[in-house]
Amino acid sequence: MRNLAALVFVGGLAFLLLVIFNQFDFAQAPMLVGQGILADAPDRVSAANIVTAVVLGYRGIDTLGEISILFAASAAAGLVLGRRRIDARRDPPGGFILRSGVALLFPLMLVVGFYIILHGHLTPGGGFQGGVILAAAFFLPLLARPETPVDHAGLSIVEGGAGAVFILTGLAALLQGGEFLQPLLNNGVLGELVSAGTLPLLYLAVGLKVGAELAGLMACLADVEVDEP
Amino acid sequence: MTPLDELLLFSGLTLVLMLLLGRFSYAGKIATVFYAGQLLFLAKMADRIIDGSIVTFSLQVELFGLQMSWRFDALSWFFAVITLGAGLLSSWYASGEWGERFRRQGGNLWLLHVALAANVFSMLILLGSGDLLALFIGWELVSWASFLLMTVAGGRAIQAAMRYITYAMSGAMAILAGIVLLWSHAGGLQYGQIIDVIAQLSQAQVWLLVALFGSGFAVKMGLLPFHLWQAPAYAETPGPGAAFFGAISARMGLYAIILVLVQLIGLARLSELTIPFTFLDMRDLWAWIAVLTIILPTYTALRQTDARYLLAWHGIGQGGYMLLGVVLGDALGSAGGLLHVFNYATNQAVLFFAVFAVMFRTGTADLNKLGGLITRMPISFFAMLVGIIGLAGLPPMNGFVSKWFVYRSLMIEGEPLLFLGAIIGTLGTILSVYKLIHNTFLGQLRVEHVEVREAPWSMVAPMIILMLLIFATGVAPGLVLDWVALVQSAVGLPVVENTLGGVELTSGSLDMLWVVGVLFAGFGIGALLFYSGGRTRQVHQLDNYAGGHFLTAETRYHYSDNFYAGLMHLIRPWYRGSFVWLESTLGSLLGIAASLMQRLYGALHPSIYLLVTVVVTLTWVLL
Amino acid sequence: MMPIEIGTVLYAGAIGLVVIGIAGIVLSHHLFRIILALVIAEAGANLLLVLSGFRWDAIAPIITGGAAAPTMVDPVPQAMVLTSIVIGVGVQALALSLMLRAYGAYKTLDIRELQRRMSADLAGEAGTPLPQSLEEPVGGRPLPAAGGDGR
Amino acid sequence: MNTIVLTVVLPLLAAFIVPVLSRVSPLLGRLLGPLTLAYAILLTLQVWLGMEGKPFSIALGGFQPPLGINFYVDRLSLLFTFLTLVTSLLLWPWRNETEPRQYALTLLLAASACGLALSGDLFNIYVFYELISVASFGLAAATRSGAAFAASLRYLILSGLGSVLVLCGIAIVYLQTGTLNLAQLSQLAPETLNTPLGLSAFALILLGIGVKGELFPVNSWVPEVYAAASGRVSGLLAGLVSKLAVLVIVRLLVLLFQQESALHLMLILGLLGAITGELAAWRAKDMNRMLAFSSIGQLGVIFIAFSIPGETGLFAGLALSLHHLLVKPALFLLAERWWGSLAGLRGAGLASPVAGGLFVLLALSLVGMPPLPGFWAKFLLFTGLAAQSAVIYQVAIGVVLLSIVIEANYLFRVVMDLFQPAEDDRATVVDGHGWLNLGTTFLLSALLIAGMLLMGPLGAWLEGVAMQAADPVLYFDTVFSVSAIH
Repeated sequence: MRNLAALVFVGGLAFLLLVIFNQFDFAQAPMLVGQGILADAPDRVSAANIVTAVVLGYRGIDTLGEISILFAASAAAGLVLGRRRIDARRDPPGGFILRSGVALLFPLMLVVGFYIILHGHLTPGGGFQGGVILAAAFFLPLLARPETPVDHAGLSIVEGGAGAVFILTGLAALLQGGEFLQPLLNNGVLGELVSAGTLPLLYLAVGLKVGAELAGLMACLADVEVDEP
Repeated sequence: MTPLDELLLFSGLTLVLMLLLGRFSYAGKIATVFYAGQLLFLAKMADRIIDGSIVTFSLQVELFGLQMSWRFDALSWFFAVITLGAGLLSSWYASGEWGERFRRQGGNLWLLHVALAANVFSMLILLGSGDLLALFIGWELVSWASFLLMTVAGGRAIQAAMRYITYAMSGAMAILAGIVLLWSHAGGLQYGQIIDVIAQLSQAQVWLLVALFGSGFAVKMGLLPFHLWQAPAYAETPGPGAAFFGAISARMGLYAIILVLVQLIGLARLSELTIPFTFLDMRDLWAWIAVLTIILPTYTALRQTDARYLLAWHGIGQGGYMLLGVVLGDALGSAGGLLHVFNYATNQAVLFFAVFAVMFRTGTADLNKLGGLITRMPISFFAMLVGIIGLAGLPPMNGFVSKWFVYRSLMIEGEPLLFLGAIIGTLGTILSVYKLIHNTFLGQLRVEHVEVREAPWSMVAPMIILMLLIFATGVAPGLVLDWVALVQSAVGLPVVENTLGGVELTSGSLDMLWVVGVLFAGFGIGALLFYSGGRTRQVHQLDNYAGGHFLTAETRYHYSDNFYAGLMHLIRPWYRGSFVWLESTLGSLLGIAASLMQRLYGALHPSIYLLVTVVVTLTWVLL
Repeated sequence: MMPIEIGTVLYAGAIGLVVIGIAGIVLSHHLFRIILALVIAEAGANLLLVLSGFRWDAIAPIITGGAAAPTMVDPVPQAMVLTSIVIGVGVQALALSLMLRAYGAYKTLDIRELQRRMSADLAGEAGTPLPQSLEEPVGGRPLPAAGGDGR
Repeated sequence: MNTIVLTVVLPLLAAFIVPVLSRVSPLLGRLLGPLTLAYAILLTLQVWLGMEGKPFSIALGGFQPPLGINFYVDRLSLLFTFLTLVTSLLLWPWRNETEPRQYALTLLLAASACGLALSGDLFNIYVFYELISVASFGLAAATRSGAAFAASLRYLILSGLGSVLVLCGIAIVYLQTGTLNLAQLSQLAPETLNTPLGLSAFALILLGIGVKGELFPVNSWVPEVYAAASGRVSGLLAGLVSKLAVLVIVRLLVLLFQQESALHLMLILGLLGAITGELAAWRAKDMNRMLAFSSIGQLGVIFIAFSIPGETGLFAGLALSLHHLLVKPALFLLAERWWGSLAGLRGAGLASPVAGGLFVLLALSLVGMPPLPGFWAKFLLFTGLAAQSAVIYQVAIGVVLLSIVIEANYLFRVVMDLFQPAEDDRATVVDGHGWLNLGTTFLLSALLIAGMLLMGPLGAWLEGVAMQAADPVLYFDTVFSVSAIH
C-alpha cells in the first residue's frame, strides 16, 4: 500500500518534471555566457579544448572545490574505515595470467594516463579522466598481489602535494598582484602542447590528485574487513 | 538623580548584596535594613506623588526605534509601598530563628534571599514601566523571579513551579501578541500613542486586544479559568516567600489590568464590546469572572486540610473582590477594590506568618493534626484572629471597609446577582477561616504539642506590626483612602470623597470611628454583664463528659476530620474538578500531538517525505 | 495527435533516469540498491545539465585547425557536468564505506532493520526507553499534577 | 582586498597538507589548523576595515563576470565568513587523540562555508554546498560508532537526493537564462524567472539545500545524527552549516526569486518545522535529541523570519540566526557531558554549578526572556510579521508564540532536573565538565551578555547589514562595475 502511494508520487514527479522541461524550446539554449566564452577563450586562454579553458580558467574555483570534495570524501572514508589490522585475512594472490597481464598493462596505462592529462587542453580528456586511468593503473597490482601493502603514506603525500601545487599556482598569481588562479606564463600558440599558460600544470596537479585520491579510496575499500553474515 | 533613580539603584544594590552575602547568617538582617531603606526612598517620593506629578527614571533606552522609559505615578507608588512593606516584613520574619532552622533542615537560604530581592527589584521595574515594552520586560522579569522563589523548597514545589511557568509563559505570550498587535497599528508603544490608536481601532480589534491582554494578566492574577497553578505554587513556597507571594505577587496582574484595561482602553470602551450570543458586554464578563473567581476558589479552600493551601486558595478568591471593585468603575467600588489590595496584603501576610509560626513549632500545617494551641502560642493566635476577622470582612478590621465599599457599590449600581455572588463568596470565606482557626488553635491540645512554646520574637514582631496595622487602618481607613484617591485620579477613575473614618455618601455614610466605638461599647457591656453576672468556675480542658459519661484524658474529641461534611456533600456536584479536567485534556492533546511528531521524525524512510513534498510543491507552483 | 518532438524524448530520458533513481531510493530497502539508485538519479540530473547546453548541428567545443567553428555547443554545462560527475564519485565512495561500516556494526543491509537497530542502540546508550515502543501509551501530561483542585 | 579569497583557499591548503604534516610532526599537525583559521580571521578583519562598508566583487582568475566566477563581498557575506572562521576555531576538535583526517575535514568545512558565504555563482555555490556536505558526513561519522555510521549514511542518502533536486533546479535556471552568475541573473530575473518555471526551480533548490538547513520535511536526519555525533560536531552542524544553507537560500531568494509565492512556500515549511520540531522536542527523552528537535524548531522560526519580504525579514532573520549560532553550539557543548537520558540528569547542575548556571542563561535566552538577546530577535520577528497584511503571517505569530511556550516548558523541565538533588542510587551521574567545553561555553555566553549590553549599536549595525543585502540593484552594480575599474 505504501509502495503504491510512493509509485503514484513518483509518477507524479515524472509528469511534473516533464511538464517543466517541455516548456523550453529544445536546443535553443540562450548561451548567454556560453557564446561569450566561445568568443573570448581562444585568445584569452589559448586552450584548444574550450571545456578545459572553462574548467581550469573561467571556473577554476569550481575545480578546486571539486578536488577538495574528492579529498574530503577520501579523508572521510579513511576516517570511517580506519586502518587495517595487521593480522587481518587477505585475499589469495592472483593467478599467473593476471599477474603477467598486470605487469604488461601497468606501464601502458601510466603512459596513457599521463598522455591524457597532458593533452587535456588540446583534446578531449584531462586531469580527471587521466587521473582515473592512473588510479586504475595503480589499482591493478593490488588485484594481482593483494598481499603487497598499499603505500598509504606515499598516496597521501601525492594527494596533499598535488593539491598544494594547485593552490600555490593560484596563489602565485595573487602574490604577483593578479587574482587568485589567474593564468600565468605565456599562452603560447593555440593547439600546441606547450600552450595555454599554467593550464597543463594545473591539470597535471589535478590528474595526480584525482589518481592518488581514487587509488587511496579503492585501497581503503579493498582493505576493509567485513565479517561474513 | 531623581528619587526613582535612587530607589531602583538601591533595590538593585540589595539584590547584588544578597547575591554576594546571601549565604551568611546575618543576610536576613541586612536585607531587612535594605528593604527599610528602599521604603524610605519611596517615602521621599511621596510629596511629588501627592502633587499628582510623575517621578521619572533618568535612564531611557531606545532600541529599534522604540523608546523605553520608566516612571512612578500614584498607581505605581501605591503598589510599590505594599510590595516593599511585604518584602520588609517577610525578610524580617526570615532573618532570625526561622532562617536558621530552614538552613539546618537543608534549605537553600541564599536562594531564598536572592529570590526575594529579585522579586522586589523586578516588581519595582514592572511598576515603573512607562510604556508597553517596558511593561512586558518587567512582566517577564517578575514571572521568572517568582519562578525562582517558587523553586526554593524543591520537591513538590518544583512541580508546582513548572506548572506556574507554563501558565506564566502562555500568559506572557498572549500579552506579547497583544503588544505586537498594537505596535502594528501605532508604530510605537508609548502609552500616549496607544490611547490614541485604541480610540481608532474597530470593535473586533479591541475585542481581540482585550482577550489577549486580559487572559495574559488573568493568568498572573489567578482568575478563572487560569487559577489552577496558583494555590500549589504559593503554598509550597517556604514561609516568608509564601507570605510575600500571597500579599502582593498576584496583584501585579491587577496592576496591569488597571493600567491597560482601565487606563489605556477604558472601561467605557469595554462596555461597548458585546459578547456574541449573550446579552452581556465585556465589562459584565469581567465582573462575572471576578465573582466566579470569588466563589469557586473560596469553596475549594474550604476543602483543604493543609493550612497553607487553604490560605493560598483564599488568595485567589480575594483577587476577585479587587477585580470586581475595579471593574465596577465608580468611585466607591474602585476605591474598595484598590483598598482591598492593601487590606488583603496585610491580612494574608499575617495569616501566613501565623501558620508558618505554628509550622515552625509543631512541624506541620495539617489541619487534622493540630488543635488547642491557643494556650501555647497566644500571640500567634491573636495574629490569626485579627487576620481572619480582616479576611472575612468583619469590623473592626480593615477588611470590612473594603468589602463594604464593594458591596455598597454593587447595590448602588444595581447589580443584585453579582451582589449575591459576592455574598456567597464571603460566606465561604467565613466558614473556611473558622475552620482554619478552630482546627489550629481551638479545641483540645494534642499530647505531642504540650511542650510547644510561642514563636521567637523575630517572627512574632512582624505579626504584631501587621496586627496593629490591620486594626489601625480598620479604625481609620482614611489613612489609606487618601492614597487610594490619588491612585484613582492618576488612573482616571472617579475619585472617592473620604474622611478619616470612611466615606461621606448621599445615600448613607460609613464612619469606622463610630462603628468601632459602638462595637467596643457593646463588648464592654457584654463583659460587664458576664463578669457581674453569675459565678464562673475554671475547669480543665479535658474535664469533659459526653452522653452522661465522663471522658478520660486519653479520649480527645477535638473535631477536625471531615469538617463541613454536609456542606461538602451538598456542593460537590457543582465543581467536580472541571478545570482540572480541562487542563489535563489540553495536556493530553498536546502529548498526543507531540508523540505523532516524534513518530513522524522517526519514520523509516525520510526520502519519501522529500518526494511527497516535492510533488506537492511543484503541483502548487505549476497550477 | 501532436507529433512528439525529439527534445521531449531526450528530456524524458533524462527525467526518467532521475525519477527511476528517486523511485529506487524510496521503494527499495536494500542499502546497496539505494546507493545505486542515487547514482542513477545523479546521472539523470547530469544528463539534464548536458541537455541544457545542446544545440542543433553544433560541434564539440574544441578548436581544431586553429580557428573556432561557427557553431559549438555550450561549453559551460559540459564543464559543470564534469565537476558534478566527480563530486558524485566522491559521494558514492563515501556512501559505500559508510555502508560497509554500518553493515559491520548492525549486520544488516535492510534500511528498515538498520534504522530499528540503530534506534535501539542509541536509546540503549542514552538509557531512555525505546522510541515508540508499545509499552508507552501515547500522550501524557505536560503539567505535573501537584495538589490541584482535587486536594 | 582580494585577499578575502584566502579565507577559502588557506584552509583548503592546510587541509591538504595536514595529514602529511601530521606524519612528520604531530605537534605541527595539531597547530596548523587553528593557526590557519586565526590568520584567516585576521585577514577578514583587515578586509572588513578596508572595505568601509561598501560592497565589492572579486573576479576569480581575472575572468570578469559573467564569464568567470566572482566572489561578492558585502557586509553580510563578510559577517558570515567571520562567524564561520570563529565558530570553527571555537569548536575545533582539540582533543589529543583526534585523527589528522578530522582536522582536515573541519578545515574543509570552514573553507566551504566561507565559499558559500562569498560565492556569486549558482553552480559554484552548489560545489561548495557539496563540499560542506561531504565534510559534514565525515565529521558526523567521526565518533566511529555503529550508530554514527548508520545515521551518517541515512543523512548522506537524503542529502544526495537533495543534491539531485538542486541540480535539476540549476538546470532549469540555466535553460531559462543561459547564465549562472547571480548578478546577471538578478538583472534577468524579473523577466525570465518571475514565472511558474522560476518558482519551480526555487522550490527544487529550496528543498534540496533545505536538507542542510533543517527545513521541515527533509530534516529527519537531524535527531539521529546529533544523537550519534560528538557535541562539537553537532554544534558545528546545528550552529554553522544550517545557517550557511539558510544564507544561500536567502541570497537566492533576494536576488533571483523575489515572488510572493516563493516567500509563502518558505513560510509554510518554516511554520510546519517550528511546530513539529518543538512538539517533538517536548517529548524527547534524552538531551541530544531534545536539542536536535529544538534546533529544527528554531530553524523553522528562522525560515519564517526570512520569508518576510524586504529588509525587515532579513533583519529579523539575521538576528535570529546570529542568536541561534551563539546559543546552540554552547548548549551542545554542555550537553556533551550530560549526554543521555534526561531522567539521569538529576543533580547534574548541583555537581557542576557553573555549567548549570550557563545552561539556565542559554535556555532563558533561547526562550526569549527580556532583556536577553533572544527576546529582541523574536521581537523583531513579531513586529516584522505584524506589519504584513496576509493572513498567513498573522497565523505565523500565533504559531511562533505557541512554540515558545512549548520550548519554555521542556527547557525548564530540564533545568529543574539539573538542580534537584539526585535520587540516592543515581547520585554518581555526572562529574564536572571538561575545562575546554566549559571555557568555550563560557566564552559564548559572555558574547551573549555582551550582545545584550550592546543591543542598541548592534541592532543598528545589523540593520545596516540587512539593508545592504536586501538590495539586488546594489549587487548588480557592484559586480559589474569591476570591469570598469580594471
